[in-house]
Amino acid sequence: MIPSQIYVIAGAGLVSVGVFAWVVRRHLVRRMMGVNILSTGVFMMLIGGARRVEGGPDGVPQAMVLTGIVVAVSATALGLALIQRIYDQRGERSVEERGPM
Amino acid sequence: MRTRHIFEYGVALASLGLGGLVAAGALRRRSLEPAAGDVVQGLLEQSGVSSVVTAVLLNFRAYDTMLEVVVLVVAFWGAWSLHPTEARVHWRPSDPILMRTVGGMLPVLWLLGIYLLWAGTSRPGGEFASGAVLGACGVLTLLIGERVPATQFRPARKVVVVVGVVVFMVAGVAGALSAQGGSEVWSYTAGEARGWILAIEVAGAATIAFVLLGLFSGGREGLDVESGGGEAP
Amino acid sequence: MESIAVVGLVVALAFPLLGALLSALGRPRLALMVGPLWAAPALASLGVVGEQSGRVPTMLMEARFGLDVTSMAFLAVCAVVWAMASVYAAATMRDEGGLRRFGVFFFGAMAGNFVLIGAMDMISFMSGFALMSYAAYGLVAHAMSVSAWRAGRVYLALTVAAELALWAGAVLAWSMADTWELAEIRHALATSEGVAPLAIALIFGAFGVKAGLVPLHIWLPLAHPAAPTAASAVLSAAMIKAGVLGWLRFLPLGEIELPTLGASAVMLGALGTFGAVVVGLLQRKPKTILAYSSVSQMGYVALLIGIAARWPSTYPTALLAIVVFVVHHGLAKGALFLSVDAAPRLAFSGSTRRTFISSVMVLLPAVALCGAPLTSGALAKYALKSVSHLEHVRLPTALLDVWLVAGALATGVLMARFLIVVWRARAARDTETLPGAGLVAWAILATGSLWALAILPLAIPSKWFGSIQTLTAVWSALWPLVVVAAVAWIVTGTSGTVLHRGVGRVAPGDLLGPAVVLSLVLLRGSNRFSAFLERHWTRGLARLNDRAERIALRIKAAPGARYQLWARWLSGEWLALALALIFAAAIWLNV
Amino acid sequence: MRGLPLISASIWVPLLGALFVSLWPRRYAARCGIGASIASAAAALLLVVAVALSGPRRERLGGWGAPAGIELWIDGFSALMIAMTAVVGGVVSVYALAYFRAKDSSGDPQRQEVEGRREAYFWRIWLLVWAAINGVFASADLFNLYVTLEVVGLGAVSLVALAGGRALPAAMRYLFVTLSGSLLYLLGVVLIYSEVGTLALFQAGESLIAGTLAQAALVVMVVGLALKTALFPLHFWLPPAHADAPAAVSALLSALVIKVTFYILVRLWVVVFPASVSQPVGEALMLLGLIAVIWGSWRALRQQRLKMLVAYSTVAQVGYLFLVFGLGPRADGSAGWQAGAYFAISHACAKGAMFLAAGAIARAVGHDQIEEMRGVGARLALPFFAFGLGGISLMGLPPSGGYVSKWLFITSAAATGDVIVVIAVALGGLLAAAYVFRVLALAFERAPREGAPSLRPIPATLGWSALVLGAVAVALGLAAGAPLALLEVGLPFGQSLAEGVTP
Repeated sequence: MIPSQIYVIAGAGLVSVGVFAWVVRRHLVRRMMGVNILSTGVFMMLIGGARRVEGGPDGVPQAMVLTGIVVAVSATALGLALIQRIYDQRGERSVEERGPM
Repeated sequence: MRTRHIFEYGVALASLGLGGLVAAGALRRRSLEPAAGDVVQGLLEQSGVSSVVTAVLLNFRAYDTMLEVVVLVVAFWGAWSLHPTEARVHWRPSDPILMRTVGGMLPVLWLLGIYLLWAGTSRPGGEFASGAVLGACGVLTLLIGERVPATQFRPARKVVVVVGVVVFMVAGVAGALSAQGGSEVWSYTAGEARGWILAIEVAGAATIAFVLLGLFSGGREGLDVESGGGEAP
Repeated sequence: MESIAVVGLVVALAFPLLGALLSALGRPRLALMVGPLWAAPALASLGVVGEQSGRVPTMLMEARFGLDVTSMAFLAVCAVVWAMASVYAAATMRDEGGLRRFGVFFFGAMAGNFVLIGAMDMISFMSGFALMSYAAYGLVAHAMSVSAWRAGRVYLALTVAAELALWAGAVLAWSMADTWELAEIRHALATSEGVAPLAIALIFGAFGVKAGLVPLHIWLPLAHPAAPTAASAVLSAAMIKAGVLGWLRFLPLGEIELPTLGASAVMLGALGTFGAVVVGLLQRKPKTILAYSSVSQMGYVALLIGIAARWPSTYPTALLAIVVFVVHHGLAKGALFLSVDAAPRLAFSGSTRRTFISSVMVLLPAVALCGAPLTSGALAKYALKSVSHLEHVRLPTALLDVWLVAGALATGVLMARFLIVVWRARAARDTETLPGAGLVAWAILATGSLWALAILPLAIPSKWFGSIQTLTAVWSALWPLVVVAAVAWIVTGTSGTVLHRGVGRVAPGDLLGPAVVLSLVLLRGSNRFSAFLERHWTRGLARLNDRAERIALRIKAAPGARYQLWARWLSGEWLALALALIFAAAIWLNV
Repeated sequence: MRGLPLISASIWVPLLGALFVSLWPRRYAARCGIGASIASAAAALLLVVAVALSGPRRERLGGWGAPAGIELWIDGFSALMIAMTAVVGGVVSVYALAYFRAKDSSGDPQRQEVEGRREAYFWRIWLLVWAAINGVFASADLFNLYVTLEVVGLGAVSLVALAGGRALPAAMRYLFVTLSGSLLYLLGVVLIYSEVGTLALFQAGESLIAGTLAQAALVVMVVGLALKTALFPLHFWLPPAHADAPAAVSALLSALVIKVTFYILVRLWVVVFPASVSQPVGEALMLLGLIAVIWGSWRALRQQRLKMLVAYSTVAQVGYLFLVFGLGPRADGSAGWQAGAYFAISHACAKGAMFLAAGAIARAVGHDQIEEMRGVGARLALPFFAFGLGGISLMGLPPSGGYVSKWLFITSAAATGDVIVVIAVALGGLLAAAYVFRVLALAFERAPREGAPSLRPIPATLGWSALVLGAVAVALGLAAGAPLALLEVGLPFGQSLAEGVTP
């Protein structure tokens, strides 16, 4: 098993974990973390699946991962700001999603 | 409780199924025709920088990178539009160890950030790494209860948020004007490219650092701890 | 060159929309006052465009517009009626009644009516039809009184039902013809097997609603009295005719024999012709009486359609007769509706001369409707007769003759009843005088049954025209009138006749009440039946249901977890996961 | 004209507008914003006219060209979508001018502060979203689509959250959906890149072959994008997000943001995925679309709140969009695809008009409970008329855009023999008639009761801009020729598509 395949399999595993958390968890911060894990898995698959170019790594997927990380950071920040706002508004300790909306 | 467990096991199985599907797809034998990466490698001479990643980020796929700064700006505006009525976290620089450690680290971090910016053209580094480090500097500064320089001037804040995108666009227009055939944006020669890329990197790092700092403060009024009021950037 | 003319035609037909715009911008009275201006391009196109058609490629997926003899006659009469009604509305309507709203809906319906007349493809026709029908809702419900709302609701319900039926029929017809051209549609309906009868039935019923075909006419007697006078004039004189044109345009008349359609159209037409007269006699309001008269007159058209459907070779003659009928009825009925409001206004001013003028102007269209000699009515009657006497029509001639005579008598009696009601209303009403413009508009329509004789020869065989001028023809047209006058004299003179006792016993919209009652009875019956079932047969089931409900309650009452879980099941991201696996399985199973 | 970077301009003008708005003090936000909106609409329409006159356009950003650089590509389909964005966006901007300005005049300083902030942020975020929407329609690069999609998604979430209150949980859920949806899309991009080694849309389509990898990529991309488009079982997030957002935002979300992911899905279907892989999924999507039509309409009929009704109606209308994946590949020619594209634009105008009208009505009445609107129709004739105009298009009555597109759907379904599609489309129209008339009948039922609460005065702009969109929805039926001709430019759904792009 060559190293890139390890990355791919680990990335797929992270995708599974992220999707699981996204579906099952109710706590908003946990769900946010689930989405983050999902994105990490995707980036790992990107790196692992990147082609080996003569004389060095393939630059395109690396640049894509950088871009993807910034997007994920922005989305996480927006999500956390929203969560904090919901927390302020409800004035209670729980930040769980409730019921069918 | 049993239903809950069944549900969770089911979802876990299904998630694994999805992961398995994706992994099975990705592990198939790949055709090894020339990829975009090879093409980029071949064109590296014309891009004006020697680092492949920086060349891709700031020249070949500069449009993506500009949009990525736009994503940051959107998230920043989105977070700041939420206008919490009061900051719930009280910031007390109570911890002497924190103050001492951070106080010692900050100048080094500043230097590191600026070095990363400079190194970006030839080595790993560049505006994102630099911006992240500089943003972290700002966050640490806030944590020990100090002000981040220049952030209490509203016009300055407004300009810093948009400058990363604006310089990108200026570079694009300049490229379009100087292009030989056609007028595609960002199409400058290798000689001009280097200067523009440097300008984009400096402006981009400033925007990224400031936006990250702003996102950390999460739309609480003012970036500095003491002053409560003030308008959004 | 041709296409320029056709585009010009479309613009001319849609021209009234400018009137709607002007009304919307706050000058409704001005817009209504210059009503003839909005109708003028349509009238001018009769001469300029003439008998041709062509495509307008950018509009509505290759629309085809054009004129032929039939639509030219329809367009002429509709344009005149709309223009005059518009002037009349401007002269008589008050400001506080939402004139702006009225103007918008009025001109919208006018544009729709014109467009559908010029349309040569299905989609344009249906578009114009829909615009007219829905804008007319605004006219019906204009007064915003309880009765107007009710009339509007009934109108809207039937219109939507008709629209859906038309849509379904059109889709079926399209699937057979594979084109939107109406000529092709007719041909396809004639030649193809299978669902063609269903399409024909749907289309016939859909346009029957607009044309006041008998069980579908129930909106007419409610809508006409509710609408303002000018609006009810155009409703009856112009918009009803759109249903007739729809029949002519969509149904494969004259191409194949349609026995079922023929028989039902003849029967419904007969029912309408006489039944509407009987119900109309028992009404109090003049406009309701006129509405029933329209239903009755449309019965004749349905009769003609039925004959043409049963015996295709009669179609050319029947078509001419329908054209004559439409022109004649449009002008006369428009004038009569205006006179409901205009005659008392004119007579109120007191002078004998004016009373005389108003009497003449009420009387003229009324007797024309009864088929008085030397009016368009006589021509219409002759046209009817010449169709029914064609040798292909294999019905006993005597029966048809008796029917025609009886029909004329019935119409006469109804008109007499109308004249009496209007005459009685003359003094009872506190009303202002009639402005000059209103008088002119009324007069133009009221004399329509005379001047129509001057323009109709363009469209019909000269034989018909000559034969109504003979002495015998004059006499045969005159004697029913005399009889009617005598009957009217007797009926009004003696009190306590059957008629007097019956008046007011039948509510306008005759079948509507029974239909509602019937449905209520059915509903109650089904309720009782279900109660019965429940008592005797579903006890066990009910017990089961109770148990399930208790369980559900317990789950809901359980604090936290279980209810949360249910909620999660009902709205879940897990569905995305499930969907992904299902898709993967679908691909896998397929390959 | 040929050489000008018009595509970039259509993206840069709103982007620059957003940055420009943010630089001024808050009280100038609306003025700058409306100016930027007009400029953006003008830039977009210039591009559309250029495409209509001189054929499809391409820009190689940076002069590199695929696969090293990013290419922008505009053909008839994307031009039509950009025109839709310009029209709806322009009208909604005018509406927003009055909507955010007139909200509160009570003089409470804190409240005014909140309102002012909301207005300022609306303009800058909306202009960014506009730029990103144009960016999606113009993009011919898989990864670039992801980034623009994220700008649209995060911007839309922020716009929903502007309403505050109960919109916040809705926005939160929307954020999770939009994030995971685009991450699933990105996962597909990753798989495709590892196989074909390029991110250019059309090149990827040429070299991707059917196999496990294509299957996996198709599945994750379809699920991610269907999630973001709110296809039937995945629609749970849409009604609260669309109904609780400010009215101008609801209109933008329902009219434009939904279409963005639909557009990407159609492009992927036509260009990238081999037919043997996508066919069974396409039919499954069509089936889900049919269920969505019935289910969404039914739910809409049962709603108590006006905006919720309109939002569920969007769920139903999304179902129509997904019919193309079953009909499009099978129908001969491109009638099925054209039906979908035409439905998208007419739905954008109709639904925009309905949300704007609903917002105006809710502003005047003070809430949006349908039962309480008994008899207010006469006094709010303008917005209710606009609502009805939009409803005409939803019902598919002639002459409206909805009519034309449903007609195209039915004809292509009849050509392939899908009777069930014909029935469902007709039934959906009937149900749409039921829920539209339910509102209208109640509003116009009778004169308002005695003691009914008085209506607040609303700016006339609210009603008129809703009316303009409704009129456009109807006009799309009257003048169907020009948009359908535009759809043919560059043969977006034709066989020769790939050749047309890579010379």
